[in-house]
Amino acid sequence: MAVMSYIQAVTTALREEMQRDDKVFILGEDVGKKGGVFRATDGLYDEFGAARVLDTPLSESAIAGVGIGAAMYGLRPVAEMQFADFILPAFNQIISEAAKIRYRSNNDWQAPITIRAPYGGGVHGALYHSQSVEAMFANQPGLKIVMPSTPYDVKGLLKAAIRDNDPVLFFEHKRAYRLIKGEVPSDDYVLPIGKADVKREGDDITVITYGLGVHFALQAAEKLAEEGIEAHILDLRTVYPLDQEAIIEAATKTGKVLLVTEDNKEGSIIGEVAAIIAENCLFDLDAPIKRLAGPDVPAMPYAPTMEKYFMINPEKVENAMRDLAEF
Amino acid sequence: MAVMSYIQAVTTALREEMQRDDKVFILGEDVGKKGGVFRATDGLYDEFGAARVLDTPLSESAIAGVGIGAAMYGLRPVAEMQFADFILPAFNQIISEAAKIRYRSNNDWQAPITIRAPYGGGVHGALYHSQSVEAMFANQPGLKIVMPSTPYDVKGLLKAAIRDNDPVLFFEHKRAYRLIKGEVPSDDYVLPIGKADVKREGDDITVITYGLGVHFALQAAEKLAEEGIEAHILDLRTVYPLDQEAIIEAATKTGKVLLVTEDNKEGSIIGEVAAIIAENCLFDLDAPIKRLAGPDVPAMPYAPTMEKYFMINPEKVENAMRDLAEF
Amino acid sequence: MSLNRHQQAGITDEQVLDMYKTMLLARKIDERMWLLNRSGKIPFVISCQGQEAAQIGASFALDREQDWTAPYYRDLGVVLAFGMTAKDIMLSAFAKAEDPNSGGRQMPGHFGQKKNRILTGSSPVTTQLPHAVGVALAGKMEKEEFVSFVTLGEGSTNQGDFHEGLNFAGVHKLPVITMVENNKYAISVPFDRQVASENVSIRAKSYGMHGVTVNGNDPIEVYTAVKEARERAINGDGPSLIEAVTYRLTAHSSDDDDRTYREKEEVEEAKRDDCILTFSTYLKESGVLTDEIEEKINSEVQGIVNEATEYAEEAPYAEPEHALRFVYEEQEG
Amino acid sequence: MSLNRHQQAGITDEQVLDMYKTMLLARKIDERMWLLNRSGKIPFVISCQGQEAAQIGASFALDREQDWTAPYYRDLGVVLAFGMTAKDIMLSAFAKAEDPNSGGRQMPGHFGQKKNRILTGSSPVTTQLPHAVGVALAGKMEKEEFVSFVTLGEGSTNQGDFHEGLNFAGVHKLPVITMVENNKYAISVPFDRQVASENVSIRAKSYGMHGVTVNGNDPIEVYTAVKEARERAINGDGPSLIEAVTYRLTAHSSDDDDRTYREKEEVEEAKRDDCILTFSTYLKESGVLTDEIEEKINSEVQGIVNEATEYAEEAPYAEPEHALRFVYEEQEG
Ligand SMILES: Cc1ncc(C[n+]2csc(CCOP(=O)(O)OP(=O)(O)O)c2C)c(N)n1
Ligand SMILES: Cc1ncc(C[n+]2csc(CCOP(=O)(O)OP(=O)(O)O)c2C)c(N)n1
Ligand SMILES: [Mg+2]
Ligand SMILES: [Mg+2]
Repeated sequence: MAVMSYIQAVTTALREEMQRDDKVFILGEDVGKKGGVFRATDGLYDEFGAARVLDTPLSESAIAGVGIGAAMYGLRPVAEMQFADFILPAFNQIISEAAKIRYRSNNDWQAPITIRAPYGGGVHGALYHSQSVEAMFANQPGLKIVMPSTPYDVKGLLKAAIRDNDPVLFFEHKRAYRLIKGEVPSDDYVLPIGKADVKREGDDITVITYGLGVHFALQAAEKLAEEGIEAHILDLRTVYPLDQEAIIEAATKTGKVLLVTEDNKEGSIIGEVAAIIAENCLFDLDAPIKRLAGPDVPAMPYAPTMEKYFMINPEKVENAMRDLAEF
Repeated sequence: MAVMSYIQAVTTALREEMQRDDKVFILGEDVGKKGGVFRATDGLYDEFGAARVLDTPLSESAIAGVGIGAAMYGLRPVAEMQFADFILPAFNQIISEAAKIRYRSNNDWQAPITIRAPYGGGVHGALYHSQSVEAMFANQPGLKIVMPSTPYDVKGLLKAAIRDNDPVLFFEHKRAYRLIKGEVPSDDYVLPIGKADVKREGDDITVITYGLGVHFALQAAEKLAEEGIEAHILDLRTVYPLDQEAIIEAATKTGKVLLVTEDNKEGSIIGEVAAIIAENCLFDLDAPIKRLAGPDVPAMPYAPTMEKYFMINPEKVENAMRDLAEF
Repeated sequence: MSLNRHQQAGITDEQVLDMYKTMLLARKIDERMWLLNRSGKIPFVISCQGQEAAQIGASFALDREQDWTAPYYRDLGVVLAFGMTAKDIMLSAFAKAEDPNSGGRQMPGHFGQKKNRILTGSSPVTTQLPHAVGVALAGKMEKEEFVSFVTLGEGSTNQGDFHEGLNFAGVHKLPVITMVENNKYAISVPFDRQVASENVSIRAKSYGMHGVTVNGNDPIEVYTAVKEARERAINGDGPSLIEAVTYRLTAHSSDDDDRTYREKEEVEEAKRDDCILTFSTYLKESGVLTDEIEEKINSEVQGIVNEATEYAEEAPYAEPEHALRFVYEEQEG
Repeated sequence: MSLNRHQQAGITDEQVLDMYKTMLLARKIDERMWLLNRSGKIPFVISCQGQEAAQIGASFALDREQDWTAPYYRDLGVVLAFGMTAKDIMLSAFAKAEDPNSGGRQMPGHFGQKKNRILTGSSPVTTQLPHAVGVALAGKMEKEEFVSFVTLGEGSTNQGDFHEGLNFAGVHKLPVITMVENNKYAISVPFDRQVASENVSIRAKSYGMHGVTVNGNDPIEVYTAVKEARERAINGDGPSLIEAVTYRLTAHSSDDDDRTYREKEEVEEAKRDDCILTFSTYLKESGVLTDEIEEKINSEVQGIVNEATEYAEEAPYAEPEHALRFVYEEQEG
């Protein structure tokens, strides 16, 4: 089994899907000759040509809208938004169109488009190259939102997204791109969209998170284990629609729940996670449902002092976990 | 004190603010000669002229963006989106621009724009003329989202929104427009944005809701009172940022909480309300935090059978309240 | 003997009668829907009236067995030409379960039917334009020989999606034909407060594409323009933008009262140019339409509309719980 | 004696030297930022290099005491001309608390300064265009005599906001000047895969406005075009779209490697037309710039850049908790 980086897993999944199915094609800004600003599509232009790795004009609503049209026709577009922050001009196409096409046509049509975008902070990206945008989309039935944490999950989930017959938003943590490495089987596997994944077993406290937060929690858990505190860590993987069963099971297991996101707090994904727990297994809880998130400010500032203040990190997660364990 | 309809309160607030401050102006589609498709700006074109009641081209991103520019200059634009559903093409301008202008300029600039839009269902509006869109915006610090339930609140809050130095989304329930009537003082009052309002005192159960849901809950409460169940009803009024203090107080008061929205459930505003309660006063609860919401389907269908199935109503609210009281 | 106008355009007598009949069917269905609305039987109508010539003229210039279309809410004429039936339309007007457009989920005018390659549409205007471009892109990638035909109103040309979609089509020289049905109003806002350019077709220059303005009251003129655009597209000469100048003979929709913003005289004048009248006059003058044929067509259309209305009115609504279906693909159980 | 080119354009010798000096200052600040980036002192640079002539030529044609501007990230030249200082820029490059653009919250190139009427900018491209239109609308409503000046790259003209904003300006004949700095690339994507029209200025026709393409390497040609556009705007003749053809002499940003998508030769050739060189040659030929003056300007600029750099490097960052401030208006306590 090869060890590869998070971004290599992205490229691998794309390549394998394009080899497997000639209906799969990529479109986006600078995805062709340049291979993407993060080089996620590196080498694909050479391998598959300009038509299947299509450099589009600088217009996100067209990228989404043209992709949706091609998907309705029967192709399998994988659209790249250069940064998750720049998906917003395509918001109407994604919410009013992609998410509603099956429903509004009473199952006559479908729009199997995958939209990839790098999100997340801690990369000196400032306000508009650091945002977590999932919460804005996570109230829209018809959409699925996948946010993988490991190279293994990236490959299996991106393949699943491309093969899915419904629109999938696939958000990749840009700091994870080169930071996170892991073993990735070379065979053609898919992982189920909609299912959370237990990344660590433990009996004392439950941490529910996703993306880079999973790694922070895992690191913190190792430290806490030395103090005798065993954390159970659930990686949501799909943040919409949520895997309610897995959430309830994980919360019930320890009775003490910490929810972690790097998004700002109010209205983030983890609010819904808390609500699911509070609605379904309130009496199994031994502590308030705690949340660790960014502060409620518009986005992450550029200056290192303020960026660090905003961004979650292993230390902040560790402290929150310890506080909860000691509750 | 005059009795007026919800929409008359909108028009009254607009007229009074335009009379008070000549920097206030209206822009939107069909707001001029026609007076708006719901007639919210009825008579204002005749009174204030075409320049201050500006019919714009059919382009929501320009309506928002031009409004933001005028607001940065120092005017007080009140933009109308014809239906809340059609605010989405302006999403990028609202989230990337309006919400972040003060923060990103370190307080050098501000964008005091008010964006009004009719939302909500139960009017045979089908998928795209019935939606609740607040959850998509309710994760964006810098924005305020006001959703009034009564004519009295409409007038006081719309005036407050127009005078506010930050961008405010002002969502008006289109079914309330003519259905809901109430007393409205003729004097020039404003109500505080960011504060929830107790609409009914009671000791047995707490209902937290907003918009039309408030009326459904009030109606249901009268029925339940006959059975000896007294409901405490909190009207959120501002759904972002939430009035945490009022929420905690209301939840603590009875220990049994029902949250009601007509939006679909997962990822809606009331998830965050549940999370606030679960984080702050979990041990004061005597029952799981219950939620009554629309089903998780893309939007409200047109056919009366399915529309009715989707839409909350007094009966559904009553049943949910009774179930909770009996818990 | 010199050829008459439709023959010059390459349209046979039979086809031209078929065009007329389809226009009339669209008109009569539309009129019936207003009656049903005014008598409280259906909650909403949005009309094609005044735009039938443009819609039918264009559709008949396409290959209705191969080409794809992304119509807008007024395009009753287009969808009828593409194979939708009066019954389908009435089922949609009554929001009945059997409605092929949406199973009664969407308002009338929100067309969609996969078997006839009619893309499913929504309410926010102009979103369909990039979709049509996407279909054209797919066709080009798959080396299929068809064009993608998309329509919208002139007000809707001011949406960002118009610009982004057409620029994409222009850069990649895609086989897509965009027809703007310029009916001079976007609800209450007249052309000169809406569109900054002198006309709509000049906007083609922004996208390096062929552009032309035609009389949308004349189905033959529209036919000719679309035919040419289709040939260009098939020959790899790229997309076209066609502006068909028409007039909206009704209020914007059953919820609108147009007397608040336009003069009665203006509407009256436009009604004198009503394409149904002018086309039937032309057909009579050119000898294709006799009183006898006209009567036959009228009664046939009448019968179709009656039957469709009765059927749809009787048809059942979807079950309430059907609202839960088809959010995502459902696995066969 | 016949007038030389700048005199013909109504520019005095003093002004023309001021233009040159401002161009040079922009260039030297920019070059310094690259050095600081490559030595690890600042995380990011995005350049004006190659576009100074367009930026300064345009700015000098405006009333820099009255007019408003909504610059894009490359417009170092514009903001310097509008009153921002080298120190301000360096404070922003180092993300220091005193940075007037954002207090170190935004990346460099995200300009904004209320006292100089420079609207605050963001990263998503083209959003500033409707803002500038809004300022022009406000000016017209308030009967103030100024224009609003907005810039963007040619790739950014494909965003919906370009279309929606300019159509709005065209319909309402607003005093706004849009200058597109066409540097032939949008990151890696060249003009012909990006913009479907033959050039950018032809898009003016879509908005019923005046449009012109000028040589963006020539500050005098740009000056003349913007001067004329300003007069039109002030006279109530509406908005203009000016395309200044330039070349991006650097990579897209410090994160980009342009060798993967464009030929070295192409860049070398463009460097021979570098506007700083060609303009200084012109100034020498016309006798305005002597060796002596040049030396003086060079050392002055050098001094300014050094001082600004030192100051900014030493200046403190905002406190971590400052991240919490100014989300909403704060009430004086
Ligand atoms: C994005 C969006 N904004 C607003 C509306 C409301 N609306 C429906 S039709 C219409 C006018 C459309 O005018 P035009 O494009 O000229 O088409 P017409 O109705 O005249 O055929 C408006 C404003 C909408 N459907 N979508
Ligand atoms: C909405 C949006 N999408 C994508 C980006 C990423 N991006 C930054 S600059 C750029 C290219 C801009 O090209 P152009 O408009 O020609 O300006 P130039 O950089 O060449 O001056 C892109 C794609 C962005 N900033 N905003
Ligand atoms: Mg129209
Ligand atoms: Mg460029």
